[in-house]
Amino acid sequence: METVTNQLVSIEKPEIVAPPDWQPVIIGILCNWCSYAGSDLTGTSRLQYPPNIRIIRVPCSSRVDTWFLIKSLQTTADGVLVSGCHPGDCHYISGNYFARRRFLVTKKLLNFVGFHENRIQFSWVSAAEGPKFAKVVSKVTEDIKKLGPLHLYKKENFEK
Amino acid sequence: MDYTKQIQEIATRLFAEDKIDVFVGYRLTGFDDNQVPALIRESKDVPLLVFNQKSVFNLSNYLKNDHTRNKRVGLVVKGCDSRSLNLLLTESQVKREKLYVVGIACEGVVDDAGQKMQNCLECMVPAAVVYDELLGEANMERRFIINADIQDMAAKELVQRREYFEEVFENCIRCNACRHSCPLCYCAKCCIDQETATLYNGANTTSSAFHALMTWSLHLAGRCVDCRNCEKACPSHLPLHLFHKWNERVIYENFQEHLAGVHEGDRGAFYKYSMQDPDDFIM
Amino acid sequence: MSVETIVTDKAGLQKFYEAIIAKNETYAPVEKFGKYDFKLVKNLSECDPESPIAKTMSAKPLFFPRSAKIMKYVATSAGTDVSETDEDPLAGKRVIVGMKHCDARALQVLDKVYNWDFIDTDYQKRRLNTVVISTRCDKAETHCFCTSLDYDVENLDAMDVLIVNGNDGKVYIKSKSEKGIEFLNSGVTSHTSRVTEEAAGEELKKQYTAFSASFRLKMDYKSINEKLSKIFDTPEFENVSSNCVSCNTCAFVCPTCHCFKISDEKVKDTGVRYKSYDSCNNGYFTLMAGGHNPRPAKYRRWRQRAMHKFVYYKERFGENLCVGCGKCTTSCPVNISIFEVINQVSK
Amino acid sequence: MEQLLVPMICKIDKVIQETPDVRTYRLKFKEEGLMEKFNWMPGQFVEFSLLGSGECTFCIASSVTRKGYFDCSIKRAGVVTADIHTLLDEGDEVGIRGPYGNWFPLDDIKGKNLLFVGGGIGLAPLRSLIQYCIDNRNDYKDFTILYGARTSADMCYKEEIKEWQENKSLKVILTIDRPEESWTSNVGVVPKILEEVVKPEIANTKVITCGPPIMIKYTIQSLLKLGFADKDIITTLEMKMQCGLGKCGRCNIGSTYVCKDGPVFTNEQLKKLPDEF
Repeated sequence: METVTNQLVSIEKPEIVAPPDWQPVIIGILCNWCSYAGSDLTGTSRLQYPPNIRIIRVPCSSRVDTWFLIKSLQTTADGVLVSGCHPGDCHYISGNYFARRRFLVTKKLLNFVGFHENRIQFSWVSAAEGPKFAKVVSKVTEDIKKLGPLHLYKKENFEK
Repeated sequence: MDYTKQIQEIATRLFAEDKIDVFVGYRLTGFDDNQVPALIRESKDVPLLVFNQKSVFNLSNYLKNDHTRNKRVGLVVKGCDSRSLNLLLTESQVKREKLYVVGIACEGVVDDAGQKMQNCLECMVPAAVVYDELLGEANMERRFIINADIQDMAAKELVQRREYFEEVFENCIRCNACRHSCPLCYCAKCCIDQETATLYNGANTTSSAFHALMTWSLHLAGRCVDCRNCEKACPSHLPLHLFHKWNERVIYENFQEHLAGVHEGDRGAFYKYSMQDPDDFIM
Repeated sequence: MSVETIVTDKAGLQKFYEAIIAKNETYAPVEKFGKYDFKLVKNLSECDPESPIAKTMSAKPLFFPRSAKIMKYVATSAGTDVSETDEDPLAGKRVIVGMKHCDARALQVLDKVYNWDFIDTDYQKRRLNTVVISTRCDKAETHCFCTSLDYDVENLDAMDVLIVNGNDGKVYIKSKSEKGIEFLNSGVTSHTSRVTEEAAGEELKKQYTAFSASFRLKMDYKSINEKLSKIFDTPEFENVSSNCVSCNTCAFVCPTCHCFKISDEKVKDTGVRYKSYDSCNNGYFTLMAGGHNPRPAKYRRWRQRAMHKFVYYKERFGENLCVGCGKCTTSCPVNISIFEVINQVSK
Repeated sequence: MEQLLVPMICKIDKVIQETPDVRTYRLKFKEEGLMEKFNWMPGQFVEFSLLGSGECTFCIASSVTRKGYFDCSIKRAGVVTADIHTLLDEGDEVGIRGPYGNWFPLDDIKGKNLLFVGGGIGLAPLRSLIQYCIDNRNDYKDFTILYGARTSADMCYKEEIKEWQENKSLKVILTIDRPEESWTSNVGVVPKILEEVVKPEIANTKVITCGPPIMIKYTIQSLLKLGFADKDIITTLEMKMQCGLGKCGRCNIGSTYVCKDGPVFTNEQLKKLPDEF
């Protein structure tokens, strides 16, 4: 006998079922000079984007240490979005080039140990790209809604 | 591969010419053919030195040791050891003029069971890249063979990988032996050490092990030279090389065939960039 | 106390193990990544009670867990609420199979420190509710030196049930305590071929003679104790510690090391306080907040470890804090042998 | 043991800023009736925990004769103490375990002259004994307190020192390391003042000293030079501790557990210990 359910399960751990009113929490780490200004512009130009994102402002995308991402995923987040200036536009000249390398390796490694690759996403959003920011956040939220809740190595489990 | 005689000759000469204060090499444990690193301070102890295919431990670890700091050191390095030495030099942890490096063109070392170590089978740089003197043939080049177990692992489904690594993190006992035995982990305050940890205070839980191993392997990404000191030290025998080799592979494929510490003055992959770095994963 | 000995064969031993696992909460060595760790098992095929000693972690975590929860708390501006943690998962009635003599002996040594002054009730409870079944080794491994220490390996009474693989192909199962007799009578064995003490005694003695002859490492612990206590300031400690990488593996695998630290893990308002292993080889082990460190140099920490094992503990509790299992040596990444080191220092 | 490590909750009654980096926390047990049952002797210590940050060892800085509260003086030095200073205020709750350790040999010092030598935050454990002795003043003969600090601003318990100075039955000598403008008392390090100004009577005197490790070392040296016997010099040791129960092994000096056999030692006992403190 097979019961067809519409319940959303965590993609990494199918035994974990999302509660019916589940909404993902996404940590957005934005660079001060472009993406944060971009998100500001989104707000001032009255563009809607999902409220699931919690924004943290950092001076530059290369300020994002890899363990910021790991810590986010281990505490509240179901997904992380890191956003910085377009290549060539970095306020500190080359910060985002360094960041780009770290992001790729972090994303691949976390994917390797069993996180879905869409849990960590990156974008380049400039200060003038308000609509793009709204689009990026909508897409990330949509992606993570499909993946279900993240229940891997959460700190608050206090296991063992 | 037995350079015992040559190394003893070199060490004797260096002590006689008063070029070094301490010579770091290997000696036998005294009962079997396993070897212990030896820090030789006087020429009378030089006959203890040996070097053969059982000389496994990466000696550049001892450059962060109390006994070698601010001293003139003679050091034996194999291919992988010399790469980590190269990184230590680039990162200003040791001074080149204080070192006398005996490089070895390594033919691969063996583990306790006598099998050739897996990292030696796929070694790309077997001969030492930094040396004052090289023993053996220098022109040894090998291919970059992608680790078979990495390939198997990457081919698995997401859920299977998660299950496998959950077991890895569960079996970690948070002793931090991996970090202490790594030649490239020289931070006085480490972000995964119990007392100075950033997110976890050292309780041994699966999540703290995940945090520690992930952060640690990402700090070593693009710097790890695959000497497997960490795996030798791990009391739980965890397959720590999976993280490092995976990172090495990602970095090699994406960042212009970067290999840590092969060229002099070459920094870790995260300390430089190129315009050609992949951008397609970024929205 | 009457001592019972059951004689059986290899197949009977397997049946014995199966019966134990079926009837009790049983912990046994389970292989993972090439090393064995004591875990709760459901059937015999998962585990290997005859695991090699060098590749087996000690059974210490079953009594002194790697991380034990002390308490849970909720700390908000409205007040603080401390609650005891959930039930101790290790406190129930249980059986451990596949322990070796050195491991069992380690528990005896640990009893001293845990029952000194403030009594560790959790540890006591775990000890009380556990039936320890220990197998005597047939052959010493490379780094074993248990026979050279201050306990009688042959007549060790640290375990409840002793299993000896006799040289005649028979297996002798012997109860060593009241708990052991009760356990053997609880229906785990259907064998009725029980022999007298004398009949089994000879075979056990023969096995022990062969076993003790297989030791490569032998020393006189009394002279070591005595000499070490006099040479606190010897520069030899600096020499022997020079190739240590301070990786702490030795302390984490040691069946008798019992130093721990207390740490808080907190998420928002709630948190858990843990008691977890620590090692005296860490530079920060004695580092105080003002920056004062009584043992700043590596050789001082090394000396503390060696002296604690062979001098201080002996002075205080009358036992060596070492059972000669050789686990520290086999897991050392640079093959430093504690046996060699103490012998070299006290030469 | 896990339940032995669970702290009792205390409420902070009062916070006194002693110096720029030392604060005294006056604590009371939250649960009714616990305060009356909580008895300690001068020299004992408690494990003070700020839940979420960690646990630290502090000596109790007040005497059991002053009922209804106890004090802990905390210097900002490490991670947890920094958190304590920034996060804790009056009315907040902390965890306390204790009291642990041994205490000053009250029987031995009865009927003797007492000389207290304190430096910096090292006055805290002495204060417990000083208060105790003041409250039982008739049991002791001459009573001298020598207290040194780096600067006049670094002196702890300023109000209380004023009280002591006004108390005719005590002799209080203060010193600072370097001259300051408005400072009228002695200038110089503690051992120097001890030899040049205090000139204590040797016979029938017990010296109780505490301070930074380097100060203790030189104070003991000059006390021995003055002719004091080893058994008449009493000090309290500082060692890193985690459990306070004689289990965790951090405070081992030789076969001695500082948390059980200490923290109060006479110089006679200290001489037998290996030089690791």
